[in-house]
Amino acid sequence: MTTTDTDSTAPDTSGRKPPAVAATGPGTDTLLQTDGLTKRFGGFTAIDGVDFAVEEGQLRCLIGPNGAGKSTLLKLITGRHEASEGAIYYDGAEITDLRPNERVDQGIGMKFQVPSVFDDLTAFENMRLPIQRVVDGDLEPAVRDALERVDLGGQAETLAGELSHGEQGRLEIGMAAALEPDLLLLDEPVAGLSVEERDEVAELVTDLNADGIAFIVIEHDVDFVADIADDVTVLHRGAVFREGDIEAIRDDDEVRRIYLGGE
Amino acid sequence: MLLECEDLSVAYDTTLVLRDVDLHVEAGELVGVMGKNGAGKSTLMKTIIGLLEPESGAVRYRGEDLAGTPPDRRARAGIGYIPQGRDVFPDLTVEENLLVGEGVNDASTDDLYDEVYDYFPILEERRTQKAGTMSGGQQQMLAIGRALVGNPDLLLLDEHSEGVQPSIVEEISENLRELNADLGTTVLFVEQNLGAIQDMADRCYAMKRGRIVDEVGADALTDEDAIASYLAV
Amino acid sequence: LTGSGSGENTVKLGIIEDRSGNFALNGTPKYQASMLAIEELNEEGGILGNEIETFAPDPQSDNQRYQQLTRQAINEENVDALWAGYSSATRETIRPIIDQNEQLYFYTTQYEGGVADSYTFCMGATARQQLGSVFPYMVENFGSDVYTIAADYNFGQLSADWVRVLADEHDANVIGEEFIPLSVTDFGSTINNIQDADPDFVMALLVGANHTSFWSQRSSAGLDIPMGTSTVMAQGYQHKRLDAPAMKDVYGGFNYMEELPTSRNEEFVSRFYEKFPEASYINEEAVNNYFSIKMYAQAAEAVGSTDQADIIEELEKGMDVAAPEGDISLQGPVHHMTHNMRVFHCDENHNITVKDEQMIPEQFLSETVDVDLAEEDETTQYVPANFYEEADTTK
Amino acid sequence: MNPLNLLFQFADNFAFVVLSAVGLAVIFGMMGVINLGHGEFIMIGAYGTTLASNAGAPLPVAMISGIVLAAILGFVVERVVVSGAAINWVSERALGKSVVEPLYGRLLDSMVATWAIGLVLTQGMRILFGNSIAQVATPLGNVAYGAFSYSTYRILLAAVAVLVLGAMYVVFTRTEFGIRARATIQDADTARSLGVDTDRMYTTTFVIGSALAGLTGALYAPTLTVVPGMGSSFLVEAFVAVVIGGPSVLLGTTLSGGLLGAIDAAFTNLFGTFAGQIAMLVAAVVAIRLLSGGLTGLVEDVRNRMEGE
Amino acid sequence: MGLGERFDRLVDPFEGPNTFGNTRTFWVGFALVFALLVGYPIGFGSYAASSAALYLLYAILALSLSVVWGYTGILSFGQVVFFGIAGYTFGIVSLNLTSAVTTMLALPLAVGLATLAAFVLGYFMFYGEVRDVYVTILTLVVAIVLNTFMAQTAGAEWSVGSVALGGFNGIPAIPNLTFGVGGAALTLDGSSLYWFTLVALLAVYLGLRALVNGRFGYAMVAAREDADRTEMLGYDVRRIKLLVFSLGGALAGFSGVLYASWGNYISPTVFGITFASIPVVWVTVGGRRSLLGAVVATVAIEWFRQQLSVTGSQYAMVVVGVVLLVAILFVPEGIVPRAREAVVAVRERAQRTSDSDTMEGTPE
Ligand SMILES: Nc1ncnc2c1ncn2[C@@H]1O[C@H](COP(=O)(O)OP(=O)(O)OP(=O)(O)O)[C@@H](O)[C@H]1O
Ligand SMILES: Nc1ncnc2c1ncn2[C@@H]1O[C@H](COP(=O)(O)OP(=O)(O)OP(=O)(O)O)[C@@H](O)[C@H]1O
Ligand SMILES: CC(C)C[C@H](N)C(=O)O
Ligand SMILES: [Mg+2]
Ligand SMILES: [Mg+2]
Repeated sequence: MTTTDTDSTAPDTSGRKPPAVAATGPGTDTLLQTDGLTKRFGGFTAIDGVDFAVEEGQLRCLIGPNGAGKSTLLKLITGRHEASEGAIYYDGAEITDLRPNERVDQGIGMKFQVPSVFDDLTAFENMRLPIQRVVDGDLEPAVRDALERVDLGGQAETLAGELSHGEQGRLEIGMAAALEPDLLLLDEPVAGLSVEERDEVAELVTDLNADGIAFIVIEHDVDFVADIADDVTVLHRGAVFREGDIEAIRDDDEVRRIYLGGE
Repeated sequence: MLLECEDLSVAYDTTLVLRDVDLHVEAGELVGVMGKNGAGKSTLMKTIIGLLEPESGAVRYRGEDLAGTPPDRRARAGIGYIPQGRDVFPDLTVEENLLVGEGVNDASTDDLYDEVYDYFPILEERRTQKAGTMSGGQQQMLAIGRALVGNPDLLLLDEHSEGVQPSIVEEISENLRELNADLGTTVLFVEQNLGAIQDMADRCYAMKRGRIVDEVGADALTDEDAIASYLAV
Repeated sequence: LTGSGSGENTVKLGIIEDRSGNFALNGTPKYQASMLAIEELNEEGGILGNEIETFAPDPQSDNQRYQQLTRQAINEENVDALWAGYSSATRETIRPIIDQNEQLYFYTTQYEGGVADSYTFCMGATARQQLGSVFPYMVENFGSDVYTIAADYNFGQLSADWVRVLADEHDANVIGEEFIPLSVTDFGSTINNIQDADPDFVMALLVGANHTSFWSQRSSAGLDIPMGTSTVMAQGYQHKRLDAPAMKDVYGGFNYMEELPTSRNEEFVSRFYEKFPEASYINEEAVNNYFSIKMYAQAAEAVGSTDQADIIEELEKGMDVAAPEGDISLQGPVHHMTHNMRVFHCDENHNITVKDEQMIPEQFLSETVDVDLAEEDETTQYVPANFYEEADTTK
Repeated sequence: MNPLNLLFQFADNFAFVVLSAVGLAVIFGMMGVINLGHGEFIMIGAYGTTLASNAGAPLPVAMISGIVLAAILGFVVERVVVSGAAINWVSERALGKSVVEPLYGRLLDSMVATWAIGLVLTQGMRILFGNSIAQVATPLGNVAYGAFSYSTYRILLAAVAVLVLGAMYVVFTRTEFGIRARATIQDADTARSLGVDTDRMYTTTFVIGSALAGLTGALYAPTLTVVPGMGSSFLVEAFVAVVIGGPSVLLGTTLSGGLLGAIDAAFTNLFGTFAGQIAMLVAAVVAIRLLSGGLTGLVEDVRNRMEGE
Repeated sequence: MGLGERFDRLVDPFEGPNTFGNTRTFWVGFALVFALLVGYPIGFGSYAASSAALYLLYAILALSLSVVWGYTGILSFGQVVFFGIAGYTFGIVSLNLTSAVTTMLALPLAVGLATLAAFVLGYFMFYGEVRDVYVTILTLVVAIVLNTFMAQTAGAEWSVGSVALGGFNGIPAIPNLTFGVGGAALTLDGSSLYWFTLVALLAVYLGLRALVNGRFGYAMVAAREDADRTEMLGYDVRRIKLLVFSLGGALAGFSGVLYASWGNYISPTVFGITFASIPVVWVTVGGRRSLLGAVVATVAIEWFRQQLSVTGSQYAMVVVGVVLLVAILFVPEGIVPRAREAVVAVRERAQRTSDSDTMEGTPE
C-alpha cells in the first residue's frame, strides 16, 4: 500500500487533513482549531459543526444561552466527551482521538463548571498533584509558591472540601495553571462568587494571560467578561452565533434578544 | 408574621457560623439576604428548612416553633427550598424531579406545572431527559421549578441566579414577582447578584461573618454603592 | 521420630468434625458418635487404664481451619490419634501435615478410594465397594442400560469411572453420563436428558446440599425410573428430610443405615439417641467413627502403649471389629476395611428395607494396584484411570 | 435437542435468575446497598414457609408466613443496622448523641455488614432448627409431553417471575412512591427538604426488597433443599444479574434474566451443565466489559441511535 | 548531624500524610514490636510460630488489597484469584521439578504468573472503562469461574507435567519453600518459615509505605478520589490503576506461594466466594486506608476466629458476625485509625498538662 503524503510538514494527523484555516507552521500562531466539530446525544445535537479557533496567548470568552453547548464544547476539547464528527487540532497536530490526560500533556488545562478539587485532601496535597508532574526536585517550596500565587498560602493545611466556594475555584485554577499549560479552559469561574472574589479571579486570569497562557473562559457574568477579554464568541444552539469584541457583542440586538436581555 | 428567626446560632461541629440572627418575613413579602462568601447565608437557609439544628434560638413559622420538626414536615407545611448548587436528582428525569417537588405544601391542592412550564419551556421540552445531563443553567431552572410546582407559601432561594444566563435571571425575577402578586407566595432569597437583588427585593438583610449587620429598606435598595459595599467588603 | 503422642498416663484423641458450615449436616453425627464411643470406653475404664481425653474443636467446614487445627492437635495437644474431616478435599488438605508429623489418622467418610498412606486409615467404604454392591443388583433387576449423573468433582468423576468399570464387568452399557457442578440446584435439563435417553436405571452420584434438590425435582417432574446411588440417604438422610415420595425407588449401596434391622444395631441406635436425644440421624460416617475409635482402643490394648508407630504396626496386621453394621475386619496392608455392604431400598413412603447383603473387601489397592503399606511406606492416592481402560478419560 | 425442553429450561432458568435477583435489585438499585445477606433473606423465607407448612398451614398460607418473616427481618435489619436508627434512638437518650452513621451511600461498608448478618443468620438458624428441617413436597404434579414431563410448579414459577417484575416496575417507575424512593437515595437532604420522609422511604424500600427475597425463598422452598446454608446458591446468579442489568435495575434484571437464562439453557443442552455454568459467567464478564451501562444502557443507546436517525 | 536527624532522614521516605505513624515514637514502638515478633517462636515454640506464619502471610494478602482498594479505590474481590494462581503455579512447578533450585525458581515464576494474570485482567478492565462496583463483581466472577473450573479438573487429562491438578481435592504434598541447593539448602518450615514471612511482611509494609507516600502514591490517591479530575491533571488513570492492580496481583501471588508452601497444599476453595470475601473483611475492619490497619486486623481477626473454632462452640460464627457488625457500625474508619485518634487525644491532653507544668515549674 502506498500513500502519497502531500503535506510533509504536517505532523501525523492519522490520515485526516488539517483544514485550510489552520495555519500550523512556525510563524503562524493558531493554538487551537476545531473543524466541523459536532456532538450528538442520542437524537439531540448539542454541538453542531463548530469551527472555532484560539490564537496563542489569546483570551477568548465564550458566552451564550443556557444549554447552548458551551460546556459541551469545552468537554470535547479536553476529551471528556468524544466528538461525533469533526476534528480538533492543537498546536498543529490533530488531537481528536487523544485521551484527556494526553491532551493535558500537550498543554491544555481545564477548570470544570462545578468546582472539583479533591475534597478529602488538603489544599497542599491538591496542589502537589500537578506540581509533582512538572517539578523534579524538592516539591515543598514549589507547592507553597503555587499556593501563594492563588492566595491560598494560609490555607495549605485546610481540607479542600472545607474551603469556601471561591477558594475552591481559585485552587482549581491554580492547579490547572501549575501544569504550565499553553491553553486554559475555565467553565464559569466566578459563578456564585462575591464581587470582591470575582475581581480576584479576574486579576488572576489576566496575570496568567500576561504570562502567555491562552484562555477560553465561559461566563454568564458579562461584566466579568468585559473586565478580562476583548474577544468574545457567542454560542447558540450548538453553533457559533457571533464573534467579535465585547462592546460590539453587547450592542448586538440579536445577542440581547437570545441572551443578555434588558432593553 | 410568616417566618421569624430569633437569636439563631448555628455551628458546624464547634465553630459557630451563625450568631444571634434575628430576622422576620411577613406573609407576601419578598426579602433578600446578601453578604459575601462564607457569611453564613446558606447556613441560614439550611437552618430554616431544618437541615441544620440551631445551637440556640428559634425558627418560627406561622408563629409555631419549628424546633425538632424535620425538613420534610416543614416542606409539607408549605416551605419550598432551592439549595445552592442546583442539587437536582441526577438520575431522575426532569419530570420525575418535578414530581418529587409536589411533596411541598400539603395544604395546596393545585400543582403549578403550567406555570413552571410556562416560565421554563425547556423543562417541558426535555421532560424525559435525565436531570444530570442537563446544562448547568437548565439544572438551575429545574431546581427552581421543582420547588415551585407544589405551590409553596414560603419559597427559600439560595443563589438561584448562579449560572443562569442574564436574560433569564431577569425573567426569573419578574416571574417571582408575578407569582408573589398572583398567589401571594412569600420569598426569602439569598443573592450576590446586584441586579437580582434590586429587581426582586422589597427589603434586604445584610450579613457579615454570621451576623445580620444591617437591614436595607426599599428606598435604600436603589443605592448601588450601599449594596455593593455589603457584597464586597 | 514418630509422632510423640501425649504423655505417659493420658490418652488424648483428636476429633475434628464439622458442626457448622457447609458440612455440619454430615459432620455433626460423626462428632456425636465419636463422643459416644469415647464415653463408652471411659465407662469401661478407658484405654490402658487411662481416661480418654479429647481435643474436639469445630473446624466449621473450612479447610484452612482444618490445617491449623490439625497442627494444633498434633503439636500442641499431642493427640495420640486423630479423626478428622468429612470431605476428601479436607483429607487431602491435612494429609501433608499428617504425613510430615507421622500422625496416626483415621478418615471415616465413604470416599472415592485409592489412598495409600502409611499414616492414614480409611474406615469408610470406597466407591468400588459401595457401587460394587448396588450396581450388580440394579443390572440384575432392572436391565442393562444405565445413565450416570454425577457430581462434577473428584468423587463424582471417579465414581462414574467405577460405574464404567463395573458396567464392563457386568455386561451393562452406560448410555449416558452427565456431570453436574456442585453449585447447581436446578435439574430441569438433566431430567429431560434422562427421559430422552430412556435408560433402565439411573446411577445418581450426587453430592451435597445443592444436589439434594434433584430428588424433589425428579419426583415433581414425574421421572420414575429406578435409581441406584452410593451417596444419598446413608449420609444426608434425605429420606427423612424430604417429603415422600421424593426418594421413591432409590437403591443405595452402603455399609450402614440407621434403619438396619439387626439387634446389635437396634441396641446401638437406642444407646446413641439416649445420649443425643436431639440428634437427627446416624449416618454411615458416624458408625465408621464409632467402630474405628473402638478398634483403636483394641489395638492400643494389644500393643500395651499408645505409641503411634507401634499401633500402626499392630493395625497393619489386620484386626476384627464388632461394628454396628456387623463383624468386619481391617485389611492391614492397605489400611482399609472389608465392609458388610448392603443394598438398601427406599419405598414411596420412605421406608427402608435391606434387599441384598454381602461382604466386600477393598479391592483396588489390595488387588489391582497391589499395595502393601506394611512393606513399603507410601503417601499417595491412586486413581483407576491408570489401571482400567474404561476409567481413562484422556482417551 | 428438543425445542420444547429448551423452552422449558429457558423459562426455568429465567425464573431462577429473576427471582434470585429481584430483591437484591430493589435494594441495590433503589438504595445503593449491596445486601450480601440477600441469600440468607431468601433462606429465611424458605424456612418460614417450610416451618409453617410443617405446622399444618396450607402451602399458600405458609408461603405468606415466609414472606412476612423475611419482611420483618428486613425491617429490623434496616432499623438497627443499615440505618442505625434504633441504635441512635437509644444512644440519643442515653448519651445525648447519635453514635452510628447510616450505611446508606457506604456501599462497601454495607457489603461487609450484610455479609456479617448473613453469617449470623445462617448459624442462628442452625442453632435454632438444626442442620435441616423436614421438607415440603413440590405441589401440582407434572405435565407430560411425549417422552418428556415437566414439573407444573416450576413452569408456574416462570409466570410468577414475570408478574413480580411487572409489579415492581410499576411500583418503582410509575408511582410517586418509587420516584420518591429513588430521589431519596440520590440526594437524601434535598429529598427531605422537598417533603419526602426519607426515613420511611428507606425502610419501606428495604422491607420490599426483603419481602421479595422472602417470596423467592417461599416459592423455591418446595423444590430446593431447605438448609441453613442454602442462601449461597442464589447469590452468584443474583449478583451477576443485577450488575449486568445496569442502572435501570428492574428492566435490567428482566434482560439479564433473559440473557443468562437463554445462555444457560443453550449451553447446558449442547455441552452439559458445567458448560452452561461457565458460559453464563463468561457471558457476564463479557457483558460487564462491553456494556459500560449494563444491558439497560445498551437498550438506551439503541433507542437513542434510532431516534437520532 | 545528630542521631535524631540521621534517624529522620532514614525514615523520611516512609513518612507522609498517606500513612500514620510519622513520629519518632511510632518508629521506636514499631521496632520494639518487630523485635518481639522476631522472638516469638523462641518463646512459644514452633507450633505457635507456624500458626502465626499463616496470619502473617494472610497479612500480605490483606496489604495487597489495601493498596489496591484502600489507596486506589479498586475494590477487588479477586485478590484471591492471584493468590490462588500463584499457589497453584508454585505447587505445579515445584512438584514437577523437585530440587531445591527449582523450588527457588518456582517462587518467582508463580509470582510472575500471578502478576501477569493481574496485568491481563487489569488491562481488560481498566482499558475497557470498567468501573466501580462492576470491577468488584467482575473480579468476583473471575474467582467463581476459576473455582468451578478447578473443581472439575479431577481427571487424569488435567495434568501439568507429572502433576495432576486434582480437581476439588486440590494438590497435596507441595514442597516447602527452599533456598539453596543440596546440603546447603535452607528449607523453610515452622519457625524459619515464620521468620521469612515476618521479614517479607516487613519489607512489603515498608515498601508500600514508601510507595504511597511517594509521587506515585499521591497519584493513586487522586485516582481514587476522582478519576476524571486526575486525568485533567495529566495523569493516565488507566495506567495508574493497571500498575497498582498488577502490583496487588504480585503481592497476593507472593502471599499465595507462602500459603501453598505453609500448608503444602492448594485447592479450589481459595477461589471460593467465602475465601474471597475474607480479605475485604480484614481490610474493612482494620481501616482500608491504613496499611498498618490491614496487618493488625488480619492477624487479630484470624487469631480470634481460630480461638473461637477451638472452643467448638456453636456460637462461634455468630460471635464473628456480631463482632464484624459492631466494628462496621461503631468503628467505621477502622480500628487502627480509631486507635490512633485515641492516642493523639491522650497525647494532646498530656501535652496540655505538661505545658502548664513547665510554665509553672520554670518561671523565667
Ligand atoms: N449527556 C447528555 N445527554 C443528553 N443531553 C445532553 C447531555 N449533555 C448535555 N446535554 C444537552 O446538551 C445541551 C448543551 O449542554 P451544555 O452543558 O454544553 O450547555 P451550556 O452551554 O454549558 O449551558 P449552561 O450555560 O447552562 O451551563 C443542553 O441542552 C444539555 O441538556
Ligand atoms: N459542612 C461544613 N462544615 C464545616 N464548615 C462549613 C460547612 N459548610 C459551611 N461551612 C463554613 O460556614 C461558613 C458559612 O458558610 P455558608 O455556606 O453558609 O456561606 P455562604 O454565605 O452561603 O457563602 P457562599 O456565598 O459562598 O455560598 C463558611 O465559613 C464555611 O466555610
Ligand atoms: C461422598 C462424598 C460426600 C464424600 C467424599 N469423600 C468426597 O469426596 O467429598
Ligand atoms: Mg455549562
Ligand atoms: Mg451559600
